[in-house]
Amino acid sequence: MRVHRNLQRLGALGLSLALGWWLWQGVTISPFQGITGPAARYIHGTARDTGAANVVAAILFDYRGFDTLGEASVIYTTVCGVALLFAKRRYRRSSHGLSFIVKRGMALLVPFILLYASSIIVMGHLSPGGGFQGGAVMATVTVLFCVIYGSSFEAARVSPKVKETIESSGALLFTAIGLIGLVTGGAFLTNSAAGFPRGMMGHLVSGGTIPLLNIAVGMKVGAGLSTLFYSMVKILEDPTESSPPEV
Amino acid sequence: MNPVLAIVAPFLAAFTIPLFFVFRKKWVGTAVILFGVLSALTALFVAAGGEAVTVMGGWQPEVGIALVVDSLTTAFLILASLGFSASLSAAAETFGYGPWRFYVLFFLSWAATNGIILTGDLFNLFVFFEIFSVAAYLVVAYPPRSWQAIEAGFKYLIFGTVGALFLLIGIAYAFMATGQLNMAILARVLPRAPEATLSVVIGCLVVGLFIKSGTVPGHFWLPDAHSSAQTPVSALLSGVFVKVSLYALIRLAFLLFGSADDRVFFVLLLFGTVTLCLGHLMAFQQEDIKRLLAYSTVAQVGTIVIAIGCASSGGVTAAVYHAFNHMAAKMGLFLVSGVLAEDRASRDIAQMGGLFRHRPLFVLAFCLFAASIAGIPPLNGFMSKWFLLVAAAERGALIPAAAVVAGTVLSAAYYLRPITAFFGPAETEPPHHRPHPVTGAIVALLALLCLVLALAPYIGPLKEGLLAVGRDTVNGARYIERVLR
Amino acid sequence: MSTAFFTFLAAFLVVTALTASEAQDMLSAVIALSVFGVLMAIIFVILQAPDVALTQAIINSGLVTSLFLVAYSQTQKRGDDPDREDDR
Amino acid sequence: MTDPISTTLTALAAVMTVPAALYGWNAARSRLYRLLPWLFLLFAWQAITAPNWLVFVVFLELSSLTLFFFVLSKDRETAFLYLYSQLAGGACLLLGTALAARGGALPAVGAVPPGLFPLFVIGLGFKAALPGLHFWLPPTHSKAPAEASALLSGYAVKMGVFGLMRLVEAPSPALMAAGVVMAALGALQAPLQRDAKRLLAYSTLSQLGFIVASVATGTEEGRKAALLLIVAHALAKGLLFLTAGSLEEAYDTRDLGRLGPAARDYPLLFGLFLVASLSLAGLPFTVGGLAKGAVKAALADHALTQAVLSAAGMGTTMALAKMASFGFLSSGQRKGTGRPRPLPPLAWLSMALFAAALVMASFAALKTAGAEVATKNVLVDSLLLIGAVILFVRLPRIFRPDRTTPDVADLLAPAGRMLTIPLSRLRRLHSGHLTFYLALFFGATLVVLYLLRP
Amino acid sequence: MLPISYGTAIVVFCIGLYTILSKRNLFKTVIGLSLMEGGVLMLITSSGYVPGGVPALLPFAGGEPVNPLPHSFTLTAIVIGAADVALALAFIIKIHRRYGTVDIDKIRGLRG
Repeated sequence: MRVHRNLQRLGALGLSLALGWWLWQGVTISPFQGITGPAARYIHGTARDTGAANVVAAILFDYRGFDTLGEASVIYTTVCGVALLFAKRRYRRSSHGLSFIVKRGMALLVPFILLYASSIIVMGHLSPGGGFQGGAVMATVTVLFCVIYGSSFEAARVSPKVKETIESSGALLFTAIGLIGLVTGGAFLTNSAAGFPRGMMGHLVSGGTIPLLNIAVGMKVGAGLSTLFYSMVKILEDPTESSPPEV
Repeated sequence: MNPVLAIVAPFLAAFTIPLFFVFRKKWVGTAVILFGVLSALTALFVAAGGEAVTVMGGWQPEVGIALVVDSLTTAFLILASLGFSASLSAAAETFGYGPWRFYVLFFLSWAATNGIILTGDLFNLFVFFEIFSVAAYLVVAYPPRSWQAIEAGFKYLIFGTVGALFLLIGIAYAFMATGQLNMAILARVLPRAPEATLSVVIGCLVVGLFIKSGTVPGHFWLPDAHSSAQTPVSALLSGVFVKVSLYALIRLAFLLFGSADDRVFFVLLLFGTVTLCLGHLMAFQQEDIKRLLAYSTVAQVGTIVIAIGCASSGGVTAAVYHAFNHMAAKMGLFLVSGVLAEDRASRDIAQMGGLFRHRPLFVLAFCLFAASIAGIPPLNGFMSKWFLLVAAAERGALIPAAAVVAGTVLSAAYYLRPITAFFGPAETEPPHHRPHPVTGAIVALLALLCLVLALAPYIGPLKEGLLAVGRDTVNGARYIERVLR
Repeated sequence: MSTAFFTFLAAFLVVTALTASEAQDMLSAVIALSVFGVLMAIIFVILQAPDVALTQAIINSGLVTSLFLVAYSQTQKRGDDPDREDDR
Repeated sequence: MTDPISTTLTALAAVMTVPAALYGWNAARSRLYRLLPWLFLLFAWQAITAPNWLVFVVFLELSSLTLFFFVLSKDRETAFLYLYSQLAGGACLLLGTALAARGGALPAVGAVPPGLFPLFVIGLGFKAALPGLHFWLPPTHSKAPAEASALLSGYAVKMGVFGLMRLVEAPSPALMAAGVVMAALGALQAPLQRDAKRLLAYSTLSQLGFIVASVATGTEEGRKAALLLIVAHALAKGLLFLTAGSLEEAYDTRDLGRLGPAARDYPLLFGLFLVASLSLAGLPFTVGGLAKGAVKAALADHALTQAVLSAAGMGTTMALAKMASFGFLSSGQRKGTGRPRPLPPLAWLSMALFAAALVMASFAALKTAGAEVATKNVLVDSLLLIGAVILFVRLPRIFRPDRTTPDVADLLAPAGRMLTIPLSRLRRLHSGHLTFYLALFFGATLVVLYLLRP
Repeated sequence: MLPISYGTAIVVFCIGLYTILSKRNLFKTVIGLSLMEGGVLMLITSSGYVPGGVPALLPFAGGEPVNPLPHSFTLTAIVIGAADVALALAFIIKIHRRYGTVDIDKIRGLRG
């Protein structure tokens, strides 16, 4: 059996080295002669087209907004799927959570985390950040709830039905914004052409639909990841308290 | 009708069903059916709309994401909407509307399928493939109680993720070499990329698509997934999901690889033949009827890959025609075997005796579908095999053509085993006899579709449509010119 | 950023990846993976990609690691399994 | 495409199917079963008058399918063996047609690019039971219902020969050798058979050898002789199978050892049997004799082939003599089957039709052949005939109906077992190990990348 | 700078691949997947790197901005990778409840 294991390891090593060598062969490192292709248009056109300061956010939410819709739906699918996998009623058990000091400390900290998360979302088009990052930070709040106070408290504090609603309405908001562009004659997800105010670059209210899309994705990702964590963690602790509503 | 609606309609469905569950629980059923009809109609309208190019956000094709509708897209949109509506009605009957999350996943996979078929941008193709795969893993693992479904879903996930990684590497290298991502522009720019990068791009994309479609190196997950899933789901997997990956293979093969490197088609022929032989030989030894059908799907995937590998308009016509035939016949086979296995409360062929007296129409439908897939002359399977043989002869691919023809004999052999069991004597009376009106109706419609497809070479518009698909796909220049105009 | 520092970071990244893959005890492998995530975030900063660094830091070294730990603790418990007795 | 060959075969199809349908009329359990002969007739007609090879292959396979359902009603294993062999033949033909259609137009039923000749011959070989590919013929004929065997050996096999006729333009020694081997093989196996229908099946094989040999000459005269022999053999063998079927129905057995004095119970049946077997054996002035004479004339410059064919002719006569003596004349110990069951009137009608057709064919052939051809080697033929009968009488030990001889079909079982070894190894390959699957996958990836290397 | 980042990306990818192929614990497979994902992320991001570039925030104070397009792909790829890993972990929990083990060689219920 031992020989077989070593043989397997050697084979695996050989395979990965061969693949690595072949990938390394394919790498093209040409001396830099300026950015070509669509990226040049994004760099020079963002201020004029979208009014957003963060070019990556402009690409994500305006030029290639359709990718982001797809992207947020991947999380939506995963969340819905995992909730489906752990949908059994008998799964609900919740622990007491950690010691008192930690709970009290956490109570102080929550508003600041939420503030930080919403700032990332709303300022997405000005500074690095956006819907995904802000939503993920927001989800950490519920993760901390689960760990520190126990999943039943977390479910009582933010009921799964509310999370479900936030997530779905965030997704609908995103699609609705896209359809507005379609309704006003342009294409799906048009930004400034559909009459969204581009505003002054650098100001909070600028960049047309980008902040709105950020918020939609923030809702979607935030609620989604917290439902994901909740459904995976709720079968962890031992059964003591009453069982929160079934998701 | 703007092509993007074909993608947005199922997305809307998927996003609103949870809201219905939360606020109006009793409307979930009607909502699911209404959304199903809406999505199917939208897809068919977009397909009927004919050639169109629309870019998201109103930008030029190079800047934004382009959705392109040409004859190949129309064909696969029709195939997808037929497959999904059949599977949705079968699922509505077997599962009821209790598990609403299943329907959310169902509509997400529908949106992703339409997305893959319509998109003209490589990275967008990867994103939609990802939604499509994640929804597929979860739909396969649907009843979390049954361990087969969970294990099949897990293996499908690991293989699918490795496939997605290869796709991502291919896209990364293509971007690194050219800086472009729109398929039309890439088709023009890619051949100028350095030789080594080109081989990485094409190699990774081909291998990634091999996994997604279930061709030989990446076929290990397919039999487990298609046989462990519930009946409507396995019908959906075999009928539609496999075809979507083959659509991506056709589109990329003729747009990107064709111009860049002709050896790709030799690779497709080689692995198509190996898949075909392995599929038939493994199906020959199966005891479980659903695993037999799953391995038969692997064999038919091999047939379609050989058709693509023929690198000619005739080859593509054969591939699309065979995709339709296989969808119609295999979905019927899975639905019927699901009902029969449920009656017998076991999937073992040996214990499925005497079902002909029990459900005569279903068994006759099974025979029709089996004869069609095996390629018995008058039916549609034979027609598409003939198109394929002519295309293969055109390219001089003797061994694949011989394999396809030998496959006919072998598939006739292993399809006869369950059929003889059905007509054989029954030791015990089948325990259940739950009425399946909707599934029966769907099976009848699929049988009708089979017969219509059998006459396709003689029906003017159908034959003309299929030949047009072949011509348009092969000449990539027309696609590029229309997108970049 | 001098290339020497970048090479050091790259080397450290590779070492972390090796520990994540070779560690016998699963907990140390998961922690190594989390360190891998943080190092990736730093490298993204060096590569002038702040957005990506932020996302990498939060998602890969934050949430994914917590999910790993949840899954790891699930598989340690041998408790009674509501799932086992009723699967077909 | 109408020419003398296809018109004759179309007429022959009709003449064969009507009595066969009548014979099976009352035995049929379901309406569908009664439809089968007419379906077979329709497909046969379409195949014979097919404009190109594709239509020919399609309808050839459909006719095999109808016969499959015939055999299926009696015995499932043999039916599958028959179906797989016919599908394999159809597959080779389909592949050949596709390759021949490479230019664009579908190839007409006729000559084929030389490279594809062997593929077409193998494809047709499955249908026309060329040596090595004939493993399905004896079991199928013996287990099929009487009217199906009549159609099978009377007509279905001839469609394969029809294909060969169209295919062979120039003389091909290989096909000649195949024909000779078939004739010899059939003649050797037939007299040693225990089962009456199997005996007739092997005699069909040997007669086919005659036909293939005469087709292989590639001359117009050879084809005309083959056509005549096809008609003669079809009618005679049809009647013989019906009589054997009636014997089986009456005495519930096909085993020559247990068949009793049928001549005494059914003198008329014995009369019909005599008519058919004499024509088959090649009695001068019968259509069989004339046909055999024509074939020998066509093979004028192949002395060795003529000699072997004559010997094979004697073998056939001995086989028929054996069937006559053990089936009809011998006292034979019938194990308690009481009075043999009376045969349904329809059976007599169909057999009478066959006999009438045979007699008319003889007169027609006599008229066309003319006096001097008919009497050319009457002496030689009759001598051969009588010699065969004497041989049969003098060597009773060889022809005892209590052992069966090995044949190609026995090779199938061990071949099947050998094939399952690689299959089960392939199945062990799918062992469920995810890491093993991934390793195989990455290995195959490296193969793909090697194939696409810069 | 660039060759080093490409090299590291590919080495990390190979380590991930090696882990998947040689380890028998399901967690190690998922860790391997995550490592391969990390390798690809680094590959994409470094393909957009401009030596001496400035982050792609609009008032490009420094000068030549870095190519922002790969950053959006990497961002999407990170979230997709996270979704895959999360799903894989969920499956592992379910598999463990059924098989009672996480050894990949024992999870061979579906064969043939």
